[in-house]
Amino acid sequence: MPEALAPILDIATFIRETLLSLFETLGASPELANGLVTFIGAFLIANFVLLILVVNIWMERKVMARLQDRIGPNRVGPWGLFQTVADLGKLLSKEIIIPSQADLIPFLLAPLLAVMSVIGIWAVIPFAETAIGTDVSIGVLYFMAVSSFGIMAILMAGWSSNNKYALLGAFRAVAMLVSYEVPIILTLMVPVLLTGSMRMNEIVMAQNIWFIFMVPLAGIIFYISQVAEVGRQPFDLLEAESEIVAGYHIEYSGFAFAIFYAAEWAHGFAICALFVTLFLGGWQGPFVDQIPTLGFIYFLGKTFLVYIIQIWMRATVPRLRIDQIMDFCWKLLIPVSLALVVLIALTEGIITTLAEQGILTAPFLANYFSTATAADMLPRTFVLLTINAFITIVTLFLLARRGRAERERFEAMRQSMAPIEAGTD
Amino acid sequence: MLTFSPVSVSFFIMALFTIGGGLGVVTTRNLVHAALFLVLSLFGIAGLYVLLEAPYLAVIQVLVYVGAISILITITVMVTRRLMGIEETYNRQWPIAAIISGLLGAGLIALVVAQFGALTPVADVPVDNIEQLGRAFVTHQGFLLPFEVASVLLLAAMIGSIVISRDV
Amino acid sequence: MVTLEFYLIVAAILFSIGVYGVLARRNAVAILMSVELMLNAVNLNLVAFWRFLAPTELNGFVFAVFVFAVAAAEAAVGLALIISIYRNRQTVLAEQINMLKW
Amino acid sequence: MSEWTFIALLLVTAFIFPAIPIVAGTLLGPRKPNEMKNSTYECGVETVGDTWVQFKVQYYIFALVFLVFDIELIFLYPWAVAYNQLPLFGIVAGVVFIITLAEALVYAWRKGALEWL
Repeated sequence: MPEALAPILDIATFIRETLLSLFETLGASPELANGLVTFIGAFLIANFVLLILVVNIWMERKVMARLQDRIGPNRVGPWGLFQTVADLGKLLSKEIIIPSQADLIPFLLAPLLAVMSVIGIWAVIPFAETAIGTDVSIGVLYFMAVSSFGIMAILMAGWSSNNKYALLGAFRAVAMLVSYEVPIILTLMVPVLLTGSMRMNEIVMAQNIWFIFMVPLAGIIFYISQVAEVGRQPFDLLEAESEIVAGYHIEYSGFAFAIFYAAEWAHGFAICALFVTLFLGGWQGPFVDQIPTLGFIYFLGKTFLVYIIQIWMRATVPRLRIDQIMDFCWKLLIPVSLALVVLIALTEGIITTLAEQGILTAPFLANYFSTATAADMLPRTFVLLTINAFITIVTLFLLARRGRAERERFEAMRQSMAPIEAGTD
Repeated sequence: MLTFSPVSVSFFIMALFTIGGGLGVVTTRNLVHAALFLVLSLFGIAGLYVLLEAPYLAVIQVLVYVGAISILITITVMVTRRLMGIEETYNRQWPIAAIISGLLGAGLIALVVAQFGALTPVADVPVDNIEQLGRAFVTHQGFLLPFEVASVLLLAAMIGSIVISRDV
Repeated sequence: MVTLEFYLIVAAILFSIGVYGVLARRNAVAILMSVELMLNAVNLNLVAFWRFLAPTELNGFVFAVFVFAVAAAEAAVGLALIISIYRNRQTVLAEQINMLKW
Repeated sequence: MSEWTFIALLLVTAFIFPAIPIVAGTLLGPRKPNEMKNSTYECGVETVGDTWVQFKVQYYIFALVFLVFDIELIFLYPWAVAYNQLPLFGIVAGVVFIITLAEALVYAWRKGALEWL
């Protein structure tokens, strides 16, 4: 690698080192310089999350409009790009109404907690090999922990508004979010099983074959559950306008409302980043080991692509009823993910034991768990895909049988009702 | 002894969260506020776990307490809400309780200071701590029996509480 | 450097706060919250001892992990009991729950 | 430890960032309270007392099952990290753990505790 190109090839390391040496020449002790650089990093990430929101909201409105055969915002700035900024300006100038019976401190604390829980997620997401906020050893669990503050925020908001609709909305939201956390816990275990580490960067580095191609079922369940966790369509009954007006943030106005809104949108983008990191190879892509800066492009490109899928889902799938949402989680996603984890563990345990005993002898079984190259991962991919296919087929078969039984029950009911209906006419 | 450093400053902030939250739990009259103070206190403890170089426990503390138990408590408060007035929350023996717990606290602190003066860590925490933990959970020499018993305990707890809370 | 005694002092204070809450509060949910505080104080103690006295061994760490499981089970059953009592007796005040049978 | 400095700084920043416009909004923004505006929004009808809606136990049961799975995670994630080096016995031990908890799920399902009524 030519020396002169180094800053461009690995821009994150370059900036960090430059800043470090700058602070040290200014007379800061190494610890202080390190602390300052850490602070700048944190500040940059927080800003990134809030700034990309402008793009996100604009993109969402544009894509939605195209899907519905409209043009979308096109007045403020080129292609309506500054529409969100204008909206923000408007919201800033509005009054923050505090209902007279509200519980003031939780009422104002709730939106802050909601934003904190979302921005906190980004601390462990690797943008490129060298550009990760912090690679804690328990990264995967860390983001689960941080997002649990979001649930707390919703409860606080619903309770402190002193409004029946808000409380009802908050409780529905909590029941739903808590339920969908279970499949997330279970499917998140699959990348950890495959990698043998909870560090985000190691999970990315292990994906010479993207995990979505090894365990598609886990990836899909993870994504669906995360979309539910954000409360986006089709899982948006947290704010079902026709039933509970606006859900837990009904009493919020002005910028306090804008912050809730921002938290929801930022969460929607954050889960795309998570999904990309855990299942779509994160910053992995061609030539990325020579030019780490490319990682940014791959990562953001994939994330925006996944985000578009999310918008697409929003535009096409109708809202579910709460009992359907609960049934979908508890009676489909959780059993399937449990079966997936159990089957993967059992099958791989048996295969590796047989290989150790010398009963199964194939050259590739020697380093079955290796993730060093794509070729090393092929046998494992084959095994895992077989398991996935098996579970999918069994699930579809059971669903079909269930559906047939339901239909027959319904038909029988209609048959027995028929004479009564005829009589009343 | 205590010197001024980022670690000691964050220790004091977290200790403040913990103890302040704890005081809030036992003194506030509003039960939902008490639950929120509980969250603050337990979050402070999570911070202390980080300072004790047990980030795994810290994360679990947040997940289990902030994410699950405090929600369970809040839901219970809401479900049993009708009689939950703002009126007095202490029983008649609160002065005695204050004296007893004050004495207990003073005794414990005296004991701690006398017995475990300025101890510093004897070694560093191994890097592959969690991996060791995972291996220890499933080996005979390790904690296989407690591990499986824990799952039975959780099963029993869940079945028990479903039965108890659902009976009409 | 923060030495062991500071952690232990924090734990001791938290534990006595919990004791006070258990003795002085009337509401069963509040009592349960105080018990939760006491459990956490003990757990903090365990982790502090583990970190300062035997960080290379797993025992203290594992003990703390199991305390989590037990605390969760306790909270689940305890709150379920409170809900059940509330449905049967319409009260959650500890001194009114004094019959052994109803 | 330094990796947690970053997280602490990020969380504090994330907390302060939205706090600034809220404080600015309450101080600088328009502030014309009136009784009607500050009343609770209940489709025009005045709220009586606190929001003392009685909630169903169903909410509690969902949170309860979630709690059990949350605890499961404490034990299973270390197992998953060590998974690559475990003998068959160790893997089966973990699977037994999962199946024991799946029984809890089956019980709740059979008892109808997972139905949303």
